[in-house]
Amino acid sequence: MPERALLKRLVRPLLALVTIVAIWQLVLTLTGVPRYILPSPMAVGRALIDQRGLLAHHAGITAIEIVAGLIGGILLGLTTALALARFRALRRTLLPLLLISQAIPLFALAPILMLWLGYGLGPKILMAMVIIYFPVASTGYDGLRQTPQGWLDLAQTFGLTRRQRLLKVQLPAALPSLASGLRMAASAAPIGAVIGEWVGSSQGLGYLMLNANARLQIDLMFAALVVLVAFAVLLYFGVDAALRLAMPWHHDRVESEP
Amino acid sequence: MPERALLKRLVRPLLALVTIVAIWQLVLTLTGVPRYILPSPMAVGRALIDQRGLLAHHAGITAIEIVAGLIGGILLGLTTALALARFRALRRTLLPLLLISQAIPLFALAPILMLWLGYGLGPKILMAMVIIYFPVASTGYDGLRQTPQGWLDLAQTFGLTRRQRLLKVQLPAALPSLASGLRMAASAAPIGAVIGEWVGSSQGLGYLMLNANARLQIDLMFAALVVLVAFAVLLYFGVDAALRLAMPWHHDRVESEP
Amino acid sequence: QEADDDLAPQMIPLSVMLDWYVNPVHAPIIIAKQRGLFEKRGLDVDIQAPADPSVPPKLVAAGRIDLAVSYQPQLHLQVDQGLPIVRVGTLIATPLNALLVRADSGIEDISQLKGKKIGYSVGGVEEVLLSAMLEHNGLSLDDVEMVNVNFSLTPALISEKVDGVTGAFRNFEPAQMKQEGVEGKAFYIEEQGVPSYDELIFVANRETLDEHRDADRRFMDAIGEATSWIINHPDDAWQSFIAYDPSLDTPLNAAAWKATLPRFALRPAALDSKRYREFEAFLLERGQIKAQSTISRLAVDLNAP
Amino acid sequence: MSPPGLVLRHASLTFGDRPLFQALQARFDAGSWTCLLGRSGSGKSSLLRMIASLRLPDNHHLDLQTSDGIPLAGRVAWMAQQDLLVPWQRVAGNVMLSAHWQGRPTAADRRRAEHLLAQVGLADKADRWPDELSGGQRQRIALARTLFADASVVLMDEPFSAVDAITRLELHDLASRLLADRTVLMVTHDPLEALRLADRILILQGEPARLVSISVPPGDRPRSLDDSELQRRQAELVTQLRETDDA
Amino acid sequence: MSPPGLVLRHASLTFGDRPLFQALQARFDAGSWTCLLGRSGSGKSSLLRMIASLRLPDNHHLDLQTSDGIPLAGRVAWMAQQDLLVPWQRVAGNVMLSAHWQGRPTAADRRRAEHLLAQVGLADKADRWPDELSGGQRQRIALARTLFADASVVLMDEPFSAVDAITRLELHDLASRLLADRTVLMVTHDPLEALRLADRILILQGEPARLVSISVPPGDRPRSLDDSELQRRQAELVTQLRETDDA
Ligand SMILES: Nc1ncnc2c1ncn2[C@@H]1O[C@H](COP(=O)(O)OP(=O)(O)OP(=O)(O)O)[C@@H](O)[C@H]1O
Ligand SMILES: Nc1ncnc2c1ncn2[C@@H]1O[C@H](COP(=O)(O)OP(=O)(O)OP(=O)(O)O)[C@@H](O)[C@H]1O
Ligand SMILES: [Mg+2]
Ligand SMILES: [Mg+2]
Repeated sequence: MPERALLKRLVRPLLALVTIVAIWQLVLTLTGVPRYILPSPMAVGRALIDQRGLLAHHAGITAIEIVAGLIGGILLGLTTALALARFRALRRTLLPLLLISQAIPLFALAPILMLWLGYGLGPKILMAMVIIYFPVASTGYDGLRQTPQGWLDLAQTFGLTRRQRLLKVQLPAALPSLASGLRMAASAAPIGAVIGEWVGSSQGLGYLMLNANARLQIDLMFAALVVLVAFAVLLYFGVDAALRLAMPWHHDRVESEP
Repeated sequence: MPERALLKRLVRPLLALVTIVAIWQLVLTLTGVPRYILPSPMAVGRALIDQRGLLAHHAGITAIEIVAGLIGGILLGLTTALALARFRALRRTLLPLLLISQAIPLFALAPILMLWLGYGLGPKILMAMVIIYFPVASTGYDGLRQTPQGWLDLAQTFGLTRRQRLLKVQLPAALPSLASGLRMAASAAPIGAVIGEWVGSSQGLGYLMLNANARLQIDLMFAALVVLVAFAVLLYFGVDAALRLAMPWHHDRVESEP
Repeated sequence: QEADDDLAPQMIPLSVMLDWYVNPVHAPIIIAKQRGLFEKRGLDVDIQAPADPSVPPKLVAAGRIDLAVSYQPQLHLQVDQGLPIVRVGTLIATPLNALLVRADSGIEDISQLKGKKIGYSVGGVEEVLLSAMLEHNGLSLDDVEMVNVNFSLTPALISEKVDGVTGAFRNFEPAQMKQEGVEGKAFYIEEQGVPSYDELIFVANRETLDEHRDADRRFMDAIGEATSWIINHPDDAWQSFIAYDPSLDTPLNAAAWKATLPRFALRPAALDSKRYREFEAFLLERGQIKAQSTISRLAVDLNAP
Repeated sequence: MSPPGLVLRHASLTFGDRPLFQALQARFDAGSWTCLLGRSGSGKSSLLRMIASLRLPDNHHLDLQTSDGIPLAGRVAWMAQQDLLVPWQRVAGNVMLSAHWQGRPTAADRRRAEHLLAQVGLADKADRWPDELSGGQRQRIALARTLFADASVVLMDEPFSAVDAITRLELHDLASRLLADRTVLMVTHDPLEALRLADRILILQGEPARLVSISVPPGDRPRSLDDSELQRRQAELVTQLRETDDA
Repeated sequence: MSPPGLVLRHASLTFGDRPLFQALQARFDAGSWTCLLGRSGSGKSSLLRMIASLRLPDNHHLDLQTSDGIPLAGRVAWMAQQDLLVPWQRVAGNVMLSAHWQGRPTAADRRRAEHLLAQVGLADKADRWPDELSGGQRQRIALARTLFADASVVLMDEPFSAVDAITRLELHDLASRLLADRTVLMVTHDPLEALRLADRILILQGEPARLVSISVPPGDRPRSLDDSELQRRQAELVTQLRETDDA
């Protein structure tokens, strides 16, 4: 990309940032929310700078959890989608299970997880995985079962096995739909890790937030929140860019319009 | 649908139910999880029957929140998707905002919400909406921007306005993708309402669960959980059926295979 | 109809938020409501329960609710952070906080916790309290591993995922452990180098205190009367308590009820300013607060002249 | 409302660094029927898209003048090489798609759609979904949709390529009748078809391509197949198509 | 490996309550080229799908026997009426799609794909994405993909409908050459094409449809266009198509 275009791409996100901060400040000014409930952007900015060491340390831990959870969740979600698409018998049995996994509030599982997995990185990664898992499995499955009939016919005349058909035909055809789920998963991953940290932990952004909240260090809590949000936004756009690279043939039609 | 087919459709979900209960009991027997962490299906069944009045009362409240949140979230998500697809300038500004709304742990917002909305149904419905909102907006937007070029061209020669094009061409073309998001939203709605109840409430299944958990009435907590999960599963299949009715032209190709 | 019209203008609405879901520590409030002690004093009290104990003081500070149940250690931090709240009454006049271990763990002394895992719930000052206890026993925070177990103190301890938990309530968690067949051993924190304090207090908004002083006074009056009645008629009080919400009727609550009775403040409005001074000094010394507040900013005696 | 004639000037189109055509000129008389022939990939469809001012990637330029000076927008019906049926409308709905998309079809619209369906021989399919149709049936729906638009300038890209010889002749009659006084530009690969229907035949050929004009037999269109002149010209046209290609 | 002949018996197909054909019989000799004609919607594509044992909705039945007694599965190449190019493979990848889908294309596969691309006149498009191609170019890729499969029984559904007359003649030569000793069944709407290429012409017509056999000119295929016999028969065939239709 030429430098000008890159610059142009950066302008709007920056604009978005400014807008958000402006809205934030406006809300403060208009509603007069006390600062121990919603601190000013300034105060949070100061906390970000003053406590950067602390934040960086905890952010690092959370980042590891997010990445591991993302990889695990995507792999697991994709496997589920493939299994659902491949084995008819699984569908009506596994699908409800999958739904149940989503409908159970994580706090209810927390003690069980803690019991089995202890307090290491394990349960946090697992939580992030559970959160990421569903959009990937769901959109993946939806994509896999909507392969245009013509390609399936072609696969049949080529004598493909069901497995080949699944991996070589249905999977690439499902990519646009799956991409939708992956983008969603990426933006949900950070919150998954944080929820995992609430289950029990001694480090990570989630831990930091809970602690800061309990000690009424609301500035610090919001600073941690800002880092978390930055993770989510970066991940979303990172995954989006990766998907564009992975699907060079795929154009957003309306997007590229003059 | 002939009765036989209906019966056949019911067999597998029942099988799934039995499987789940069996796995549950197996986990208990094998790992020896103490009953204050994971009660037996039997105990939960008893709680379901003994406390049916209590459960029904709280479930009723939660059901109202879910339905209101679902309607609100879908409308809002759809509106966002349409706005994003319609106004180019919005994209890079609104999209990060949308992402941020997803990345903020709700507990951080809880005091703010309570401050503004009090303890009524409002904040719970809002929470359910926030949870439902994102999959709808995200998949809707993804679908809207992938309209095949040919139809857009046709729309142009028909002299459609951008608005007509959006509503008459892009929207129906986005339905399969949107359906994916709606299914996801449906299964996430109950948890949204429950999280809303954690923000502060004195009724609803979420309140009941936390309350029961705080008192170590784990049987009751799991009974509430079962009701919640049933909501999610029913909603998913309900929305799935509704979508099939709304898209009579849309077939799951691989699904209906022999 | 007429009676209503006569009565209505005299009733003062008062919203009270508990620190957590209703449990036996809230007995005086519940009983006062059940026995009509608030109405008798012209108060129309609305009781709410949050899911997060850190929220009620904030809502009091923001003027959203009138009274909140909170904790003395938190009060110091909150006032230090500039929240305009002040203690107006006491519900439980001793610490409930305790360091719990399994009785069968062989730990007889806090110094034996060296190298062990200690779970805590997010309270805000747990670390300071623990560090004071450890230092009292010749250890420091670095000698133990702290784990935030958030929702589940008892399960973490029973399942031996941690060796001890702090932030447990001595009236509740041991009973809970016993119910699950595990005997617990409690180290009482005021015996381990932490100054004594009021565990549960009522806080009000300092800036609007004068307007509400009268109502708050009547409220504390009702709490006092309810407490006396509970002490005098513990069994009737239990029946009245579970009548408030039948789901409160559990063996665990019954056990906790007994353990809680002796800890209610018999003179809820009375203020022991020494406690607040000492605890303030304790926190200041440990760097938990930035500056010392005058007692009048922290706590008031509603009945003082 | 009489149809406009069109004058094309300076038409140029480049994909990547390969110019398809440059400085192309053409004039389409008002109410005339022009058939456009040319090798596969020579740029016929692209030229139609340019006239319809549809999106094209890369560089393209066109000066388009109408004989009445009024812009073309809103007066053009375009039938693409693909049928472009929408799956969420039934067959009748696809025929009156412009009415559906611009608002709500009126009773008159419905009647007209049904009439057109009958004329393309698909009256009994009105309530079917498009994916229950054969390829030729889909193409006829697309034709009916184009005729439904009742535009004064009609651009058609291989409109009869998927139907059998007999149906094709019937559709020639139908189109000739319904588009009698419209300005029509139609891409086709069938020389006989071009000779039957056209007032003028243009061949797009060469690199970069030029437009070569070919004379047509006399007589009213659609010309009869039995016309021996037609048969003779067909062989000639094929030779012409081939010759200029080799040149 | 010599190609099998096919014998069809009791072929029947019903959509809804309307039978398209019932108790249809046909035999396709080993190594022969059969062209199938018929009105749009008469069931030609469906018949091809049945022979390829592809999914069809509603009721259908077919007894299919091969002359060598070995099942047909794995020996059939099928070219659909739509090009069915996959967007995630470049042009060359689409040509050797069977190799991609069955595993990994070998160097030999690549060479063969490139060779075929050159033969259909698209050597320079090997690295393009399919959506950068014109309609006729896409159809030629689909043809190349079908030829790549090198199957002994080849089913083609209007394989040349989107290319110009000259390219079409070239492709006739190419297909005749490459499919010389295969059993070919090809649907077409162009009588001349059928007369050039077929050993046997079948017309699917009537309600429910029967298969009417038509004689072909003598001589080796592809027969020359200049063959006056061909011209004569074309007119005859068109009349035949029309007549039996009216009957
Ligand atoms: N899925 C379907 N459901 C219902 N009817 C169908 C379906 N598919 C095809 N048909 C009907 O079957 C008939 C035959 O279709 P088929 O595609 O075999 O025709 P064809 O001879 O190939 O026509 P064409 O020359 O137009 O391609 C058509 O009338 C069509 O409407
Ligand atoms: N999006 C694109 N990107 C790059 N090249 C393109 C694109 N679209 C078309 N082309 C090229 O432009 C040329 C002309 O395409 P066009 O569709 O106009 O041909 P055509 O004359 O209609 O051919 P046909 O008779 O096969 O339909 C082709 O060589 C094609 O490869
Ligand atoms: Mg074209
Ligand atoms: Mg067909």
